[in-house]
Amino acid sequence: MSITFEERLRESMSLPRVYFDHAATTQPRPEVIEIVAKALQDTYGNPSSFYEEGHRAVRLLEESRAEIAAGLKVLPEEVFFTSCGTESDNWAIKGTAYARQGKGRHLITTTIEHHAVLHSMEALEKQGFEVTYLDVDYTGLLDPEKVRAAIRPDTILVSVMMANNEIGTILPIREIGAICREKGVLFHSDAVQALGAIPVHPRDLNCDMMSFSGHKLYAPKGIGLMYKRKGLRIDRLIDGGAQERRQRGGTENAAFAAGFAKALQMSVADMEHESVRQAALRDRLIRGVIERIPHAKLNGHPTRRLPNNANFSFEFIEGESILLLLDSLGYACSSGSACTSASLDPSHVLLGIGMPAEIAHGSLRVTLGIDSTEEQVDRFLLDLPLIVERLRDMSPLYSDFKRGKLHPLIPEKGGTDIRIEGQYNLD
Amino acid sequence: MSITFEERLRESMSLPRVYFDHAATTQPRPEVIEIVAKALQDTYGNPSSFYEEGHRAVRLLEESRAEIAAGLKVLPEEVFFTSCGTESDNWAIKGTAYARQGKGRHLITTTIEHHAVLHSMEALEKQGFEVTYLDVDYTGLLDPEKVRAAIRPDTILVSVMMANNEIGTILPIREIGAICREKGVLFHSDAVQALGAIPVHPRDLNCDMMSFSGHKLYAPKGIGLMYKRKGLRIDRLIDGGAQERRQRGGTENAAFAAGFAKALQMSVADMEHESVRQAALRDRLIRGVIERIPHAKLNGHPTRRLPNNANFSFEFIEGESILLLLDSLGYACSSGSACTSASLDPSHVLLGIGMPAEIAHGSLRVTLGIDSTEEQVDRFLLDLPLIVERLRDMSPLYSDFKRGKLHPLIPEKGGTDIRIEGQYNLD
Amino acid sequence: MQYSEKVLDHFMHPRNMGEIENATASGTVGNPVCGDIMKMDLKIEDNVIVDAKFKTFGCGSAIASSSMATEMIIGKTTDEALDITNKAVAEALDGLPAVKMHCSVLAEQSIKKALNDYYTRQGLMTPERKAKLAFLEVCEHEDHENCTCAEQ
Amino acid sequence: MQYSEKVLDHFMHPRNMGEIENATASGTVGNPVCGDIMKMDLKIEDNVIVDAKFKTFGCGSAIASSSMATEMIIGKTTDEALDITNKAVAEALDGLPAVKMHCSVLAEQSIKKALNDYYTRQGLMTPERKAKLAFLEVCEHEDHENCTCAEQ
Ligand SMILES: Cc1ncc(COP(=O)(O)O)c(C=O)c1O
Ligand SMILES: Cc1ncc(COP(=O)(O)O)c(C=O)c1O
Repeated sequence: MSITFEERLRESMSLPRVYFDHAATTQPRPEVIEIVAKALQDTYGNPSSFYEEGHRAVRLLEESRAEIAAGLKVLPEEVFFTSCGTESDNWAIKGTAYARQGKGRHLITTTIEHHAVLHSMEALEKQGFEVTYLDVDYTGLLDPEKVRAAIRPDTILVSVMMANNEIGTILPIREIGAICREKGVLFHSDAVQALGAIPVHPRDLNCDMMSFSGHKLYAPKGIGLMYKRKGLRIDRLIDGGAQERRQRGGTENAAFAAGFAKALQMSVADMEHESVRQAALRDRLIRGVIERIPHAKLNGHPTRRLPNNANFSFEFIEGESILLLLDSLGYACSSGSACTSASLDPSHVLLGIGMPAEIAHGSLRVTLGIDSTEEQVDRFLLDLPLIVERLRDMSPLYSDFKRGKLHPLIPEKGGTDIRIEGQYNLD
Repeated sequence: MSITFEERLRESMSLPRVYFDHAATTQPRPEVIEIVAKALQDTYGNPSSFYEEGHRAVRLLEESRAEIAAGLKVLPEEVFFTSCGTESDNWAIKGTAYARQGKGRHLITTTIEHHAVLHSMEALEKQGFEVTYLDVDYTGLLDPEKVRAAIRPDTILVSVMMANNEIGTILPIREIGAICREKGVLFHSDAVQALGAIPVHPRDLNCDMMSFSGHKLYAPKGIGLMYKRKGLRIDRLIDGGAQERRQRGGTENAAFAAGFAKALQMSVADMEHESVRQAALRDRLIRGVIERIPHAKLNGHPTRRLPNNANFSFEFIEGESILLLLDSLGYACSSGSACTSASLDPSHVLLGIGMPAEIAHGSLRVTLGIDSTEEQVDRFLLDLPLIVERLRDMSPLYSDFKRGKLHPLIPEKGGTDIRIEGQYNLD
Repeated sequence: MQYSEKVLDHFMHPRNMGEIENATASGTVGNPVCGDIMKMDLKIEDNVIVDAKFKTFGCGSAIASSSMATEMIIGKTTDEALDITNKAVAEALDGLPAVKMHCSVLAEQSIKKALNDYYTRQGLMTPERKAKLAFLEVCEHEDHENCTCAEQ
Repeated sequence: MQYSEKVLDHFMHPRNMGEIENATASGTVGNPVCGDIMKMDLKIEDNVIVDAKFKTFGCGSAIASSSMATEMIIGKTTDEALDITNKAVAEALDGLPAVKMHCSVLAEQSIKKALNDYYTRQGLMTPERKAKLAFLEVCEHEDHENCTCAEQ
C-alpha cells in the first residue's frame, strides 16, 4: 500500500467524523430530541399534581410506559423508570438482596458483567453476602448448567447479562432463566446492550427483572428502565414519594420517559432491517480487518454476537494509542467499556474470557449504529492498517518478534475464532 | 360580593391558566430548554470516552459543575450530579449510615422533612438503625438546642431541611450545623426548596452535605445535585463505573447538567430582585386571603419563610375539593407536597407543626414563581373566597358551626400567626 | 389520579345539596379527623323516599358520591334504597380511583344510617333490615381506627 | 481525561523513534502484562549523550514521554541525564493526567537503566551514581506487583 498515515492525517481534516462507538452511547434521534424539548416546554407539570398540568404530565408518563410495555410485551405496571441502566442494576441486585436476606445471602453472576453489576455485588460482599462469579468460555458464553451447579439452598439471585457490552457475545439467558425458575431462584438480566438491537421480551426470556438504559438506543443519557415481574417485591433503592407505584421516589422525568418510548418504538420498528444491515457491515468490517492486518483476532463469539459489535485484539500494540490515532483520523472508537477508560487495568471482560493481559491491552471495540455506512467501514479499513503498522513500528515487542526473540500469541493470519494459549516468554 | 362562582366559571374559560404550584415543580426556562436540546443534539458523546466527542461532553459536564460550584461557593469536586433531590437525600443519609455504622447507628432528623428523608430514615430503622425525630414548633421552627440535646455518642448524622416544601418555613440550619460541627457529628440539609430562592452556601451554613433538585428552579425534572464536603467519604448509593469521581455510577446526563447550571446561574442573578418581588406578591396574597375569608389562617412562620410560599388553612372544608374548584377556575395549586397527593392522610408537616387533623385536611399551598404577576394574585383573591364559600355551603361542619353546635378552631378574623389549640368536640 | 367526567360533573354541579327541614330521617357518617363527613336527610312518604338532600365535608369524590347517591334513592322504596351498594354508587359515577372507593362506602353508609333512624323511629325494624344495617354497630362507635378511611 | 497539546504533538510526531545500531548503552523497562514497555538506546561519546532513540509499547502518554525524554537528554552529559526526573519529563509535556504519571516514571527509568548499563560496562560506576540508580535493584526483578503501574 503506497498511501501513508501522514497523508491520511492531512486528508482526514476535510472528512466528516465517523462515530463507531454506539455501545458507549448514541446520539438521540431527532424525533426523540423534538419530543423531549416539546415535553420540557409544554408538559412541565408534576405528574403527582392534582390539576390539569399534572394530569397532562401523568398522561405523557403513562402513555410512555404503556408504549414501552408494548415493546417489551409486558404489563405497564411491570415497567419502572429509573435514572440509568446502572441504577436499574443496583436496584435489582441490592433490592433483591435486602428483601430476601432472610432466605439466604448467596448470589451468582459472571465475571464479564458490567461494573454496575459487579460493583453492586462487591458492595453486597462487604455487607456479608456471598457472591459466586462464574467463568465464561473464551467466546464469552456461559454454560447454563454451570448456573444450575452453582445454585445453593441459600441462593437468592442469579444475574447474567443478555449481551456483553465489550465483546458483544449474546448469552443464553432464556436457558439460564429456565433453570432459575426451576430452582425457585430469582433471575435478573442486564439487557442494556441488547435492547433496541435484538428482540428483548422479558417473559419469553424467563427473567424476573431486567435492566435497560435509554442512551444505548438513541434516547438521552439519564433515563433507564427496570422490568420487574408483577407481584415481585424487592426493597427500594431510592426511598421517597409515591412515584412509580411507590417503588422509586423522585419527581418523574416525563420528558425523557417520552423520549425513551419514542426511541424504543423506532428501534423496534427498524430492528429487522437494521440488524441485518448492521450485521452485514460488521461482517465486512471483521473480514477486512482480519484480512488486512496480520496478528489480529476477533474477540467474543464468532457468530452469536450483537449485530453491531466487533472487538479485535492486535498483537504487539496497546489499545489507547490505537484510539488516539483513530481519533486523529476522525474515528470515535473505544478499547472497552467507556466507563473504565480512566483505568489502566486491562478490561475485566477480556481477562474474563481468558485472554492474557499482554494481549488484552491491545484491544479495539468498533460498534456500529443506525448512522453507520459502508463508506465509513471502507474508509476505516483503509486507515486502521496504517495505524496498526505505525504503532508496531514503534513497539519494542514487535522488534523482538521481528528478530525472532518473541513467539507471537496470535497467528499471523489471525481469525474470528482463536483461543489464545500461553503467554509471552520474555528473556 | 355580587359575582358568583358560576359566573367566574364561565369567565375562566377565556382566561389563561395560572400556575401557582412552583414548589411542586417549575417550567424549565426557555434558555434552559434551548441548552438541553442543543446538548442532546451536539454533545452526545459519552463523557468517559477517549476521543473528541467524549472530550466535548466532559467539557460541558465539567463547565456545568464549575458554574454550579461557583454559584454555591464551593469547589467543583464537591459537587456531584444525581438524578433528583430524592436520590441525593437517599445517598447522603444511607451512604453516611452505612459508612459510619462502625461509629454508631443513631441519626437525628425532624418530623417535617420531605418523604425522601423520612422514608430513607425508615428504611434504615428497618435495618436496625435508630432515628430521633425532633418536633418543631407551631411555625415549623426547630430550636437548635434541641439538636444539641438529642446528640448522643453514637449519633452519626443530623439531617434538617433548609426550607420546608409545604409551609415554607426557613429553618436555622447554620446554627444547627455549628452545633453538629462542635459535637463532631455530620450534618446534612435538604435544600431542595431553598436553592434558587434564597442564598445557599453550604460552607457558610456549616453543612457537610446538601441535597438539591433542578426542577424546583426552572431546570428539568430528572437532575439533582449533592454537595459533599471535600474529603468526606460516604458509601455509594449507585455503584458502577468511574463517573462522578467514582462516587456515583451511570453515564452522565451532561445535557441536564448544563441545564441545571444555566438555571442556577439565572436564578442567582435574579435572586435579589425576584425574592423581593415574589415576597411582595406573596404578602399581598396572604393579606388578601386573611382579610376576605373568615376562619382562615396562614400556616408556617409569619415572616421567616420562603419568598414564594403561602400556605393556608380554611376551617370546615377539605383541601382536595378546594384544589378541584381552583383547577376548574384555572389555577394550579396544591394542598401539600405533590408526591403524596395520592395519599388520604393529612400532611405530616401540618400534623408535625401541631395542627389537629380536622384542620390539617383543609389546607392550601400557593407557591409563586418568576412568571407570577400581581394580576394573577388579584384574580385569585377574587375567586378563592367564592370557592371557600361554595364548599362551606356544602359542609355539614359549617352548618353545625352556624347553628352554634361547633366551636371554631380558627377565629373568624383569622391571622398569620395563630396557634390552634384543642380540637372539635362533636356530639 | 384523575376523576371521571361523571365524578367531576357531580362535584361541580352537585344534585340535591342542602338540608331538609323536618326530615323524616337523617344520617351522618364519617369524621373530621379522617377528612370526610356526609350527612343525608330523607323525606319519606309511604315507605318511599320522596326527597333526599346531602351535605358533605370531604374531597371531590365524597361530594360526587353523595350527590349521586341522592339521585339513586329518590323515588325508591326504603327497602330498595337499603340494597344500594357502594359499588353501585361508584359504577354510576363511571368508577372511582382505588384510593377513593371509601367515599362510595360513606355514601352507602349515610343512606343506611338515615334508614336505620327511620326504621327504628317508625318501629319498622325487622331482623332482615337489621341484618343489612349490621355494620352500624361498629360505625356508631367509630373512631379513627375503625372508620372507613382506614379500610383500604 | 484529556492530554495536553504537547503530549499529543509528541505522540503524533514522536522524536527520535527507532533503534540505534551498535548503541553504546540500552535500557528496557516495563512489562507487557502492565501494558507499557520502553526501550531506550543511547549513543554516548566522551560521557555526552550524542544520540538517543526509543521504542515504546504503551499508551499515548508513554509514547510522548519517551519521545520527550530523548529530546531532553540528547546533548547532555550522562550525569546530567541521570538527574532528569519523571516530574521534569511530565512538566516538559505541560503535565500528564494523574493516572498517567507512571509513564513519565518509565521514561526516567529507561534512561537510568541505559545509563546503568553504560556505567557498569565502562567501569564508571561510583557510589554516587549507584545511589541514583538504586531503584533498579527492585526493577530488575520486577513483576506485576512491583512494576510502576502498580505504583499510583
Ligand atoms: C424539600 C424537598 N426535598 C426533596 C424533594 C425531592 O426532589 P425530587 O423530586 O427532585 O426527587 C422535594 C421535591 O419534590 C422537596 O421539596
Ligand atoms: C451492559 C451495560 N450495563 C449497564 C450499563 C450502564 O448504563 P448507564 O450508563 O445508563 O448507567 C451499560 C452502559 O454504560 C452497559 O453497557
